[in-house]
Amino acid sequence: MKCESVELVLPFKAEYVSIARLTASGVASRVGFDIDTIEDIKVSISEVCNKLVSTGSQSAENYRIVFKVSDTALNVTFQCEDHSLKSVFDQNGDELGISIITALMDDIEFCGCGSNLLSMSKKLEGNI
Amino acid sequence: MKCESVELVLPFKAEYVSIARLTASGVASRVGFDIDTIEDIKVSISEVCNKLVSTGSQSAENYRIVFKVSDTALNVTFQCEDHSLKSVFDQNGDELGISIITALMDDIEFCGCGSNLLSMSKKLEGNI
Amino acid sequence: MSSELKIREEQLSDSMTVYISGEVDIYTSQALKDKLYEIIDSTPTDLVIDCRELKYIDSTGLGIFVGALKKAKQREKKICISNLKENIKKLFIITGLDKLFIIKE
Amino acid sequence: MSSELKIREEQLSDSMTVYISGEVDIYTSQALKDKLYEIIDSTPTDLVIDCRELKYIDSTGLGIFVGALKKAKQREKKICISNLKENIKKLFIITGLDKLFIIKE
Ligand SMILES: Nc1ncnc2c1ncn2[C@@H]1O[C@H](COP(=O)(O)OP(=O)(O)O)[C@@H](O)[C@H]1O
Ligand SMILES: Nc1ncnc2c1ncn2[C@@H]1O[C@H](COP(=O)(O)OP(=O)(O)O)[C@@H](O)[C@H]1O
Repeated sequence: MKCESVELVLPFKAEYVSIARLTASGVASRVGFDIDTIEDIKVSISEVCNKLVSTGSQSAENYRIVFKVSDTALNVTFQCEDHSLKSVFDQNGDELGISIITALMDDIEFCGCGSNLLSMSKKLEGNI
Repeated sequence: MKCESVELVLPFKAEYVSIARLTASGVASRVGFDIDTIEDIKVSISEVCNKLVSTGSQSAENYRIVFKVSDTALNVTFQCEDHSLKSVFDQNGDELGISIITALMDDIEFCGCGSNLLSMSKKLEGNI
Repeated sequence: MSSELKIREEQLSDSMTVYISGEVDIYTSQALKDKLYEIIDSTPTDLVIDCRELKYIDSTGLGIFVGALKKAKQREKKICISNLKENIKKLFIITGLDKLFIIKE
Repeated sequence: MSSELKIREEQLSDSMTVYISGEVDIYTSQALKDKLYEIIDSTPTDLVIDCRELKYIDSTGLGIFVGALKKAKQREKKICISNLKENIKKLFIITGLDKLFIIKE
């Protein structure tokens, strides 16, 4: 089974979030998703980037997005060396962003391991 | 002076080169290049990716593209942990690719330090 | 490639139409907020936000629409959102904002 | 976003026009090579490669054009390349391939 990964490292700045979308659209189209699903993946990834960029980090300059491509799914994991960021995603007050991600992606995991902050997947089946 | 970096890690596979172009177009438009120059940067980056992907690596699965954004230029450096790749770019026989890069980019450096393979820049001045 | 945000306005006798084109994201949204709020403050009529050229919006932009709606309601004006692409309409439905706004084809 | 390669052919009495649209890169170029070579083998007339819809090409694709030209010359056919976008025409000039091919507006 295929398992390839693409990584993107971005500064904690609003102007770079659009780059996450461009990269995401490239990876998602390689996995084989249709145009609508690619849009869903782009907005979901942006929502996480928005949250990271608005929170910012005291100690890290960048965060990392790891795209894992398999034959049947795309997994996207957000990582940062600043471990204090772990609490970013279980705050309230950002219902719009979280409700978009949970509606559009298949699995969302608010990680607690190492530098992983959040992991989400989109399955290919059902999109063909 | 601004100095921000974006990194992209890609597998040694032809189907991922288009992702380098998408990411490059996002970074280059953030620097402020016009559409034509963005196209020049995209094709130059692709030429290096093509060379890396055709050569492949025995020991590394991925190569890294580091985009350095300043107020006046974009610098793009290709890195790989496989140090045997250093000789990739001084071979003959790929005149087309090398002639495109040298014509379109401002500085090209065939590196010999650490994991750096090739570094090239495009200046913003003269493009406004 | 990364299409910037453009905002164009057209004042008719009974409504003001605001055409939003390009991408509304965390970077471009402040410009949208400033422009929309300024229009609501300065325009006596109801508002139509025409999204036929809107390629991308996320929660940042949706939040600004909600803020604009609140501001418009204080001034007893309506906001109607028209010509949403399917993908973006889906975001309105997911977030329940389709019930807050008048959404027209 | 990453627009795939599409190839369409149109046989006229005195020439065969091949329309290439999308992106020719290291991934899609093998399909272009197979198709072009097959057309050169099977078509009795000269070739026009129409690039009005060609958004991107790199040295991989240019190399295939050169290979196709060699093959065509062996069969005493001409290849004319038409409607190149400025960016792509620049690549032909940089690489000197503008002198090898008949390039039409
Ligand atoms: N699902 C929702 N339904 C209704 N209102 C919401 C929803 N989610 C967020 N809001 C509201 O949207 C508004 C817009 O937020 P914001 O973009 O910060 O604008 P402002 O700073 O002008 O209030 C906020 O008042 C927020 O409470
Ligand atoms: N600047 C150039 N001018 C003319 N021919 C060139 C130039 N650069 C490369 N070529 C030739 O282009 C041809 C196409 O190469 P290739 O894509 O490997 O096709 P093939 O395998 O069918 O020969 C090669 O024969 C190569 O020598």
